[in-house]
Parts: sequence; C-alpha cells; structure tokens
Amino acid sequence: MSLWEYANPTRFMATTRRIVPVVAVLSALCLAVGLVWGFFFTPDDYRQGSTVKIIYIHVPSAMMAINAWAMMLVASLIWLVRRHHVSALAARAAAPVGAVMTLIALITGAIWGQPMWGTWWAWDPRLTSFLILFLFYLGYVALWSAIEDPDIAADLTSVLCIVGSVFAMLSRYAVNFWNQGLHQGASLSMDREEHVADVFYYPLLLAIAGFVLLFVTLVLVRTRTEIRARRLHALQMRARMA
Amino acid sequence: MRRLILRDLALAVRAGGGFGLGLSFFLIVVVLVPFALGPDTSVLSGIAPGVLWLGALLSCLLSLDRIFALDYEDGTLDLLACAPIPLEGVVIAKACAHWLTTGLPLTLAAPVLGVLLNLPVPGFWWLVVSLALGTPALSMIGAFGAALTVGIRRGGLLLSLLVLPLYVPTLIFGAEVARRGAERLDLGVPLALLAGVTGAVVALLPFASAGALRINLR
Amino acid sequence: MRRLILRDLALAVRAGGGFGLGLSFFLIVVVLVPFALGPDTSVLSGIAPGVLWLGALLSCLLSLDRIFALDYEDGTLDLLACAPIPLEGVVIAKACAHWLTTGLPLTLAAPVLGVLLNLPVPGFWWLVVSLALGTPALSMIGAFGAALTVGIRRGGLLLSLLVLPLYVPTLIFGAEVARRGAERLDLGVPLALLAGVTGAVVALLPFASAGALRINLR
Amino acid sequence: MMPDLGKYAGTVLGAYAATLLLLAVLVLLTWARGRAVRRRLEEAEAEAKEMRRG
Amino acid sequence: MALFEVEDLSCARGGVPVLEGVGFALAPGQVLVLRGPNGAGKTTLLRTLAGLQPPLTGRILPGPEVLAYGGHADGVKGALSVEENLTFWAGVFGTGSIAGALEAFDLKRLRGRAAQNLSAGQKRRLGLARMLLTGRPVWALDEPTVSLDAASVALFASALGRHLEGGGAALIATHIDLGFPAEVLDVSRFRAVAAPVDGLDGAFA
Amino acid sequence: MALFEVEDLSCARGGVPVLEGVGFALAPGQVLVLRGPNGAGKTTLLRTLAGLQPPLTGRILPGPEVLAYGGHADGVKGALSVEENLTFWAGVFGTGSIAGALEAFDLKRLRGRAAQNLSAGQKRRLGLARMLLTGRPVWALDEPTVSLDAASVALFASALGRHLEGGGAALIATHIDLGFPAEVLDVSRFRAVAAPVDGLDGAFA
Ligand code: HEM
Ligand SMILES: Nc1ncnc2c1ncn2[C@@H]1O[C@H](COP(=O)(O)OP(=O)(O)OP(=O)(O)O)[C@@H](O)[C@H]1O
Ligand SMILES: Nc1ncnc2c1ncn2[C@@H]1O[C@H](COP(=O)(O)OP(=O)(O)OP(=O)(O)O)[C@@H](O)[C@H]1O
Ligand SMILES: [Mg+2]
Ligand SMILES: [Mg+2]
Repeated sequence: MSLWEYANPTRFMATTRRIVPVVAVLSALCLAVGLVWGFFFTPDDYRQGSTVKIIYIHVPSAMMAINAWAMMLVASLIWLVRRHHVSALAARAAAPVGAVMTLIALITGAIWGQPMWGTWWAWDPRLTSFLILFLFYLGYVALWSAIEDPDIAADLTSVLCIVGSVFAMLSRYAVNFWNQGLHQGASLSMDREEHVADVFYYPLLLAIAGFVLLFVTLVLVRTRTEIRARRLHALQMRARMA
Repeated sequence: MRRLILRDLALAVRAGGGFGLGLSFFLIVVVLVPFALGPDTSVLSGIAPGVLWLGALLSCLLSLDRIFALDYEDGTLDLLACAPIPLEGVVIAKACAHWLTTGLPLTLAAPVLGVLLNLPVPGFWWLVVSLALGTPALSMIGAFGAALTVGIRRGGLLLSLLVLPLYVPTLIFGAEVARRGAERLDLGVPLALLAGVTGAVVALLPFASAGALRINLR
Repeated sequence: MRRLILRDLALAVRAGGGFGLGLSFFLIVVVLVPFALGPDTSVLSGIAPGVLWLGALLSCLLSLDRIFALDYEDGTLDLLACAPIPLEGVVIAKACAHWLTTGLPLTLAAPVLGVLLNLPVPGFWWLVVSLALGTPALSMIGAFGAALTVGIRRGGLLLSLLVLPLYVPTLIFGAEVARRGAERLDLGVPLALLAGVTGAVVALLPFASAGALRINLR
Repeated sequence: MMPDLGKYAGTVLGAYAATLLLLAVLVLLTWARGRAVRRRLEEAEAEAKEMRRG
Repeated sequence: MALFEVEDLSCARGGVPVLEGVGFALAPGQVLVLRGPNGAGKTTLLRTLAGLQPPLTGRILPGPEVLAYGGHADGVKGALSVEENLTFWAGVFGTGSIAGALEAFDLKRLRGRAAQNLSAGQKRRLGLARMLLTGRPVWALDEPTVSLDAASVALFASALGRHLEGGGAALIATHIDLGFPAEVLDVSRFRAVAAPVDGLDGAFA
Repeated sequence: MALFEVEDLSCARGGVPVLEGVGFALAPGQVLVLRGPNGAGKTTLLRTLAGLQPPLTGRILPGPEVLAYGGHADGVKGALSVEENLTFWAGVFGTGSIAGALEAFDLKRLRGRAAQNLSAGQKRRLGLARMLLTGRPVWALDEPTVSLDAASVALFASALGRHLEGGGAALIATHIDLGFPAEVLDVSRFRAVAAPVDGLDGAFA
C-alpha cells in the first residue's frame, strides 16, 4: 500500500480520528513529565542560576519553529507536484502553530536575555533571523486568509512558501554577515559547543518530544478542521449553483 | 454614526484588512530600520522614539485608501450621502473606525516594538501617551486626504503624497514628546502643542472632508 | 517586450503615477526623518546612507500595486496571457518598466537628498552604486509580490507585508555598501553579495511570478 | 514544593507563564474553530440532504 | 397635489450640460419611467434629484430628502450577511424592523448568507429591499430590473404596487420593459443644446 | 476539415465544475453562437478555450494559440489614444498595419482621441478592432455587441463576414440577437450535474 493513499481525505479522516487521541495524550504526558521534571527537579546552573530552567521551553519551541516551516515547505512541494489536497491543507494548518512556536521562542529568549545579557533584545544574528521567520509566517497566514478560492489560495501560498524559504535562508546569511563587523561581546553569543549537562539533558529531551507531539496533534486536528471547512465550502458552492 | 463605526469594525475584522496587517507592517518597518542603519544598540536607542513614530505614521498611511474607496466603489457612499445623517458625521465615524483599527492597536503595540529598538525605559510611557494623543489626528487628516482622492483609481500613492506634508506638525510634536520623555526632559510644551493640533484637526477637518466628499460624488 | 515597456512608460508619464509620485514620496520621507529624529547633524550624517536606502525601498513599495493591478482590472492581463509572448517576458517587461519609473529616478535623486542629511562626501558615489545595483532586485521582488496579490481587492497592505521580508537581504547588503562607502571602509564583499542577490533574483523570480500570474488568472 | 528560584523567580515564572498562556490560546482557538466548523458542516449536510429529498 | 415637483431643471455631467428645462410633477401613487438612449442623461438626472450633485438651474420641490435613491451599484457589503446589510440601513434611516423587507423580496432563506456569495440577481434583490427601509415616499431607481429573472421582477412589481398604494411615488430609469404599465418621460427631449463655445467665457458656462 | 475542435471538455469555475462533456467542431467560415441563461458557464467555456484556465478533462485541438479572445472587459488603456492602443496590440501580435482595423470599425475620426474620452459603444468598437490585429483564425468573443448601437452592430457583422470569407471562424457568446443567422450551441445542455457532494472526497472533485 502506498503512502499516498493517506492523502485521500476520507482515509485521512478515518485514520486520524483514531490517531489524534493517542498523540494528544502522549504529548500531554511528555510535556507534563518533561516540564515538571525540568522545573522542579533539576539543579540551578552555576552561572545562569535558575534561569536555566527556561531552556525546557525555549529550545523545544525554537526547534519546532524551524521544523514547522520545513514541514510546510515539504507539504507545499507535494501539493504543487502531486496535487494532494490534504497536504496543502496540512501546510495551512501548520502555519499558525509554527507562528506561535516562533513567538514563544522569541518571548522566552527575550525574557531570558534580560538577566543574562542585560537587555531584552539584541540584534544578534540568531535572534534576528527568528524575527524574520516570524514575519514570513505572518505573510503566509495573511495570504491564505485573503484569497477566497481554496485551490488558488493553496497554489499561491505554496509558491510563496518556496520562494520565502529561499529568501529566509538568504536572510540568515545576510544577517550573519551584517552583524559580523560589530563588536558584540562574546557573552552575547550562544556557544553551541557548550555542553548541556546530563541533569538538564533528559528532561530537555522529554520536553522536546512533548513539543513535537503537541505540534503533530495540533496540525492533525487543524487539518481535519480544514478538510471539513473545505467540504462546507463545496456544499455551499453547490447550493449556490443549484 | 455608532452603527457606521460598528459596521466598519465588523468589516475590518471579517475582511482581515484591519488590525493584523497594519500591525504587521509596523513590525516590519521597525525590523527593517536596524538592517538599514546597522545593529549598534546605542545608536538605535537614541533614535528609537523617532523611528517608532515614523513607523506608526507609515502604517497608518498605508491603510488610508481603504477609508472611503471601498464604499465609493460599491455605491455605499452615494447612499450614505442621501441618508438622513450629515456627511460630516459619516466622516467622523469613518475616521473613528480607522483609528480604532489602526491608531489604537499601533499605540498599544508600540512599547513592545520599543523593546526591539532598546527604547530607554522612561520613554515607554511617553511614547504611548504621545501616540494616543497624536494618532487620532493622523486618522482624521488621513480621512481628509482619502476624501480628496476617493474618485481616483489606484490613488494610493497620490494620497500618501497629499497627506504626508499635513502630517508634519503632528509628527514633529509627537516625536518630540516621545524623545524628551525617553531622555527625561521637560515635555510640557510639545505635549500641549500636540494636544492642540489634534484638537484643532478633529474639530475642523470633518467639515473640509465632507465638502471634498460632496465634490467627489458629483 | 520592448513595446510593453514603452507602453508602460507612456502610461506612467500620462497618468502621472510614475516618476513624480515615487520621487516626491522619497523626498518627503527623507525630509520627515529629521523631524522625527531631531535635527542633530552628526547623528543624521551617521545614519544617512541607511535612511536613504529605507526611503528608496518604501517609495518603491508604494508603487508596486500598480504593476499588475491596473492591467488586471481592465482585462489587459487576460489578453496578454493569450498573446504570443511568454508570460515570463511580460513579467520582466513590467518589472523593467517599474524600475525605469521608480528605481532609476530614485537612484539619481538619492545624492541630492543625501545633501539634506549631511551624507559624507565619499558616500555619494557608493550610495548611487548600491542603489543602482539593488533597486532592480526591489522591482523584481515587488513584481513577484504584485503577481501573488493581483486578484485581491485593495491588496496594497498585504502586498507590503509579503514583499518586505523578501527585501531583507537586498536591504542589508545595499545599506552595508552605502554605509561602508560613506565611512571609507572596504566594501568588496557586500558589493559582490548585493550583485549576486540581484542577479539571482532577476534570473529566477520571473518564473515564479509568471506562475503566480497564471494561477491568478484562472 | 516550589523550588527556590532565587533572584530570577520573576524571569523564570514569566517565561513559563507566557509560554503556557500562548499554548493555551493556540489550543483553545484550534478547538473552538474545529467545533464551529464541525457544527456548520453538520447544518450544511442536513440542508443538502433536505434539498435532495425535497 | 404633487408629492414631488421639478421645474426647469438643467444638469451637467463632467462639466458639460446634459439636460435642460426638465420639468415634471409626481402625484402620490404615480410611476414615471425615464427613457432615452445611452448617454441621454438619465443617470445624471436621477443623481441630481437625489442631491448628489447640484443642478445648474431650476428647482426641486420639496427637496432631495423625500427621495430614496437606488443607483447602478447596490451599495451592498460583500463581507456582511444579508441581514446585517439590511439592519445597517434600517439603523441609518431609523426605520425599525427588516422583516417586511426580507419578506417582500424573498430573502428570508438567504438572510444569513454573506452578500458576496449571492448571485447577481439575489444581490440586486437585496439592493431593492433596502428601498423599503428608507421609509421615504419617492423612490428614484436606476435600472432596477437589471439581472433580475421574471419571478424577481414580479416581486419588485408587487413591492412597488404596495408602495404606491401607501401613497408613495416612483421615478424609474430603464431601457427594458418593466412588465407593468406606466407613464413615460423621454429624457432625450430635454437634451441640452450643445451651445457653441463663444469666446473664452463660453468655456465656463 | 475542422479549424478548431473540442472533445469532451469539462471546465470549472471557482473550484466547482460548471460544464461537462462539451464537444463541437468549427469549420472555416463557420460561426457558432453560445447561448444559455446567466451563470450557465459561457464565459467559463471561452476562458478555458483561450487557455486562461486549464480544463478539468477533455481536449482542445489544435490549442489555444489559434484563438483570439475578446472578453467582457476591453483591455483598453484610457490614457492612451485609440491609435496607440491598437498599435500596441499590433506590435504584440506582430501584425503590421492598423489601418484596416481603424477602417473596419469606423475609428478613423477617433484615432487621436484618448480612450477614456470615448463613449461606451466607441470603446467597445475599439476592443473589437483589436481582434483584426491578432491575425488568428478563430475569434472567441464574449458579448461583443453589448452597448453597441445598430450601425455599429452592422460594422461588426461585416467585419466578421470578411473574417469568415478569409477562412476564419468565430465563437460568440451572447444573450441578444446578432442580426445575422448563425448556428446555435446551447451551453445549458452541458451543465455539470450538481453531483451531490458525497463524502469528504467529493469536496475536492
Ligand atoms: C529572542 C531571543 C532568542 C531567540 C530567538 C533564540 C533562539 C534560539 C534558537 C533558534 C536556538 C536553537 C535551538 C535548536 O535548534 O537547538 C536556541 C537555543 C538556545 N538558546 Fe536561544 N534564543 C534567544 C535568546 C536566548 C537567550 C537570552 C539565552 C540565554 C542566555 C538563550 C539560550 C539558549 C540556549 C542555552 C540554547 C541551547 C543551545 C543548544 O543546545 O544548542 N537564548 N535559541
Ligand atoms: N465622468 C464623466 N465625465 C464626462 N462626461 C460624462 C461622465 N459620465 C458620463 N458622461 C457623459 O454624460 C452624458 C450623460 O450620461 P448618463 O450616465 O447620465 O447617461 P444615461 O442616460 O444614464 O446612459 P445609460 O443609459 O448608459 O445609463 C453621456 O453623454 C456621457 O458621455
Ligand atoms: N469567481 C467565481 N467564484 C465562484 N463561482 C463563480 C465565479 N465566477 C462565476 N462563478 C459561477 O460560475 C458559473 C458560471 O459563470 P459564467 O461567468 O461562466 O457564466 P456566463 O454563462 O458567462 O454568464 P453571463 O451570461 O452572466 O455572462 C456561475 O454559476 C457563477 O455563479
Ligand atoms: Mg445610466
Ligand atoms: Mg459571461
């Protein structure tokens, strides 16, 4: 059986009806355990103090922000190449979730920056490129909601997603370049080599799993809603013609 | 009039052209400024009040052409002109709805964006005050410009051109209040002047705008 | 294609929507900046290259919705899509006409406005070079955004929202070239990157834009 | 029960509160729209069935 | 006694006089149909009477405030539902309930539908239903039956009939047959003589 | 031998199938008039044939490149003169002189006039004159005689006649009588059965 059969709306609805509760419960479990573990039962970092606890929401949301866009890109390509409606609607469903993830990463980062860097916001390349990603999400969602015809909207947003991805990468390099010449204190940059100790590592993994599962749950539910909305639209169009 | 405002708000929410887009534009302009000027936070924080005021003004500007043009195109404006409410009231209601969908959200969002530009902390409060006092004037002047250009197809650029010079006094006093607020200087005079400009604009321009509308409907 | 460019130029000149308005908007934005930021010349001259780039970008933005919308509304776009010229050619011609009526005049006018902002003398030359290299990309990206939003009534604000994030790389490299030029720093790398971005955009985006147009004409 | 967050209590709690709030809003909106669409679809189905019969 | 009276009216469009010396009177219960080829000036006349543009000369009695104008465009907001559209206008004109208007133009079934999802004929019906909510005695309609099918034209005719019975009057510009008898005023009779532009003053007539 | 042939075509508008199983062939010299009530799908069919939207199924032979499409909108630029408008299109289609087109639609006197100062009928004539400049054998026209007076309709008929004599063909959607005999294709025959949207897949048909 080919994977593409799940792109059939009826089959998709039938399958996901069974899957959604499972994923929802799993994600709630992972999130609860991971966050509670992280929040209550991990020691403070010797340098960052208790702020290190923010890592359990900051890092997972930052990862999901990027992964959501990647998923939308793949779904858009599938729609443009194979014309599977479910994938176009899944891209549409993922966008607001991705936008909220980006927002969470930005907000937690900003809150974290206040004690660590002494400022809410610095035009650090990583932060800046996240802000740009947020703008792309906004534009994508706005374009979806501005066009009435669902197929045309799917086509145009897919084109935007692809072109936007290229420009998002380009912006990343541009931003990196732009901030290079500036005497930004080393303390401002996040050191990727800095190892996270095991005490922080396992709850972090759980939290990440929780965010991934939460994303999957939300996207599935929203895709189901979009499919229903699409059928509603079709019924209304038929009624208008009759 | 209350009905007209409510209807315009409903339209703005439904059509998705209201709150969201203006705010996003504001956000983008503020984000673009450091790209153009460089990421040096000390420079940015010095010019932050002015940049925020300019950004608010520009996002206000971009939504002006919706004030009357949509109603003109579908004939609603003709019908409103024949209705038993004065055209001045229509203008005020329209400007009011525009302010509620643009000026008010911008005012509320400005402090958040102030964070991005490292606006000094005492500046936040005065930024909000100056925007709250100044944006009604922006909407009213904008409604006047929109009334002047309502019959022109794709008149957006012309509208911006007409309106921008009219925005100068508001911008000067508003940005001055915000800047002095950020630097903890005395700001009584510009504040009074800003309030004066807004008061005068709101009191007088509805008549001019209604006149312009009447001429354009002929 | 040559014909299409000539026709668009003729239309821009006749309808008065072309050169004049974009330039005036540029002028006004640049004039407003000192009002918003305060008249301190040393501050202004430091940020002058960035302000000029931002102003050019915004005036470019405001004229984008004219690229396809007028032709869409009066049916010309339908007819062009049926004509024996590829839609990609139409897009290139349109972007080209937009650049000739907007980017080129802005580039030429920028040094004059640089005087208003006390742009350091060595900056003039590099400002012009960076704008000349960067504005074609602005027009082409703008044409892509206009193609995406051509069917949407009063889509101007949405168009800005879609296009501005796409402008980020061009703006960063362009403003960097202008700034380094003004400060007599080495600018080979950003100049090469700016040229690269423009080249890639002009080479690839016509296809995406033509695709978007085809979808919108359905 | 509550761990000692030291001088960063506001920071950490603020970050968690903001996150949970945003996630809650997202989940609620998702749920509300799902419910609204499902209800409207059921109405439309009923109407369509009636039209076919009548 | 005339409900509405026009004396020696001339009106211009785009600066050029189009009609001259128009005069007529409407009694309660009377319908006057305006006819004339394209460009004769029917729309211009109706807009002048509705007070949307000032007449060059002449008098309109008692004035535009007794007139309810319905133009080429319907003034319908696509994003609002049928009901919201009508409620808005009922509020503006201060006339209470919209139930009668919904009834008269068979819009009950469509009341919750967004106006942009209506077909052209349904949209036109919505535009006509608005006339009932103005509560004004004289209806001035520009091509009211465009894009209406026969059943809808009959709905319009009966709504108009009730309006006339209630002491109202109507002024209707149209090219097509309305399906009921009515007095006709040929607008081309009043066509402004293209006065030769004499000297420089003539250009400013 | 058919100049243009359509087999088993279905087309959709706004995602909803409108016509199904459309098939016909046009021989040189043949005119086919498309009829059908408002919303039957005439415009949709013409746009599909012109290649502006892809058909759902079916074949169009030899393809859109033999068709010259003239839609509801004239594609006339108000700021340009009549002559400039026509010269532009002649350039796009690579067909030489515009003299013949000016002659055929009596536009000689108007050649220097800006198109925005034309009356609706004159503007329509300008739009039709464009067809002569495409040099394509099959004209696909949507309501070509709207707002034309009798004399202009005759001009159109004779231009069309010459086009047919030269081996061309035409496909004309219209509600009104064209004033000359022609074969009729009733589009409503092909109306897509409003398939009950069964199950979720139906929504994506
Ligand atoms: C608005 C501001 C911020 C944004 C947008 C942001 C964004 C990101 C991103 C994209 C990642 C990478 C996640 C991944 O894929 O592994 C990350 C990781 C991280 N961030 Fe932030 N960040 C921000 C502020 C901060 C601040 C203020 C701190 C604390 C000083 C911080 C500490 C970290 C740490 C420790 C990691 C994990 C590093 C790793 O394991 O690779 N971030 N952040
Ligand atoms: N904006 C304008 N500027 C200049 N002249 C105009 C304008 N609009 C209309 N006209 C001219 O005014 C005259 C009267 O137009 P009007 O619209 O009143 O005619 P009408 O009788 O309503 O025609 P129709 O039957 O087509 O509706 C026409 O000759 C027309 O060319
Ligand atoms: N943008 C659109 N979205 C959805 N449906 C549409 C759209 N445009 C038209 N339709 C519908 O498609 C159908 C076919 O329309 P079409 O314009 O082809 O009809 P037509 O035969 O040309 O009518 P007319 O005689 O009025 O020109 C109609 O039922 C109409 O309601
Ligand atoms: Mg008329
Ligand atoms: Mg049609």
